Amino acid sequence: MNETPDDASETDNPEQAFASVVALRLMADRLERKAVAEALAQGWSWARIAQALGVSKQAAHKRLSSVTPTIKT
Amino acid sequence: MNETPDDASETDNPEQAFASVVALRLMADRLERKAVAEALAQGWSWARIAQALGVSKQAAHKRLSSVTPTIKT
Amino acid sequence: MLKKLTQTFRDMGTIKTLCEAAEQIANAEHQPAPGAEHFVLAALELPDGSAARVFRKLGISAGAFREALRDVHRAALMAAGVNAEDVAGSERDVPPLPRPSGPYNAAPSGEAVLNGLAALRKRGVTGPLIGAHVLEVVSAMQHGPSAHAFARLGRDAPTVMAAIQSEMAMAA
Amino acid sequence: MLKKLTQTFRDMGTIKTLCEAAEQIANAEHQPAPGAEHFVLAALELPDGSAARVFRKLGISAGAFREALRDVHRAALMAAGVNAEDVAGSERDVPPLPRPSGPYNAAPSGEAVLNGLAALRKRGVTGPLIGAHVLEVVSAMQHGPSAHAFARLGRDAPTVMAAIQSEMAMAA
Repeated sequence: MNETPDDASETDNPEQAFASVVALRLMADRLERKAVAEALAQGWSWARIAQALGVSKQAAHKRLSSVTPTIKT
Repeated sequence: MNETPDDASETDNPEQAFASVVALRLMADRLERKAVAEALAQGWSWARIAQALGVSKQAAHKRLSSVTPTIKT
Repeated sequence: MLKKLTQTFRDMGTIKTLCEAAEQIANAEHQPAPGAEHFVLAALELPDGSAARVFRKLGISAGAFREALRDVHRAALMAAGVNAEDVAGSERDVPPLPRPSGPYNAAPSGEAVLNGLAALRKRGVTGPLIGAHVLEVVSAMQHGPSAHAFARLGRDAPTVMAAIQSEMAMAA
Repeated sequence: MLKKLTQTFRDMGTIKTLCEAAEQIANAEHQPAPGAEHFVLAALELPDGSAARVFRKLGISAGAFREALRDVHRAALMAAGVNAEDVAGSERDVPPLPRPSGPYNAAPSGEAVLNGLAALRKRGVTGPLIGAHVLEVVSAMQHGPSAHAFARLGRDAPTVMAAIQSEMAMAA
């Protein structure tokens, strides 16, 4: 009884719309890790990173402290 | 000492990249509320909504139960 | 002591007005908790009028700042590769957030504003809390939507700070 | 009693293998907690071989399913208006997640898989836990990436369920 995800316009198809929401959040998570790596490589502090993300310094550090600076090639 | 947000390529500009992350999350939040309104109008249960969003039923209900079904015009 | 208490009471009223306005403004943008930028817009509505005077000095309006915030959001989505049509579509017909209930909840940048206002007192700032203080605290933030919105309106941080200092000097 | 205990012990080993593999697969996709779709991919690697046999019956490979999951993600972003170049860019050079530590943490859909496996026992399913059980639980989920990936590969839910039932009948 699955509906196929691509058979209706975006607004009328909750199935597709929910999939987009999930995908946008995953994309944001990935871009966030990439941006943190670049920011650290440019010498940003965690306080700056947190401010740019609109989160607390604790939240930023807890979620993202495993990211290491991008190595320039 | 603010950097202007638009003066470098996306990958090299953490300022712009972080702004995109924040904006994508807000966009996802908005699309989510729209999708829930449409899903409820189509008779979806909260269990289905939660499954489509990949969250627990409790989390979906807590965050989104204020949404009312889209009224068809 | 009485004076200090009165001061605190008066500030409490201002803080309450500020926080509630910021929350309403954030909610209207589908954000459950107000950030620093919503406190800026709320400060512009405070009856003391100081924040509004700073904006007049800068030659910008509350409406222009609000629109610049939206433009910043849209530009950030487009920088991530989202096309303009879907950016616009994402803002249309969004079901409203519920009326706030329970304890007051600001976003982290909004909390930073409230902490910054408290810190002004510790730094010896006297007199009642005014809207310009909110602008002072927010303009010290290097990142976030407010900095981007001011930049988008062509007002860099030193320019904004100078206008705030000028208003403060007049008020003192 | 001894038999039941042994059964439980054997299942614990299988569950541990399954959970750790699902976590590794999720992490490789930059997702900290495994969802149902990562349990499917993990089930395909279980030594009992039953999930892999179901896939062979369906005429699809683990690699094709994995690629279909990625396609589903990309199509969902493009449906939201993100252009293909930025979709692809978002997947490149993402810093890896840290090695998991602390208590095991599945995403809600992954938890639903584990609960579904426990529920099989209550429904009287006997014998050791096998990969096909994981497919059975996940294929009963109407929504989520796995349903979309199967649909994308042209295998609708009844077809998937029939292949699982056929494998179960052979195993019994």
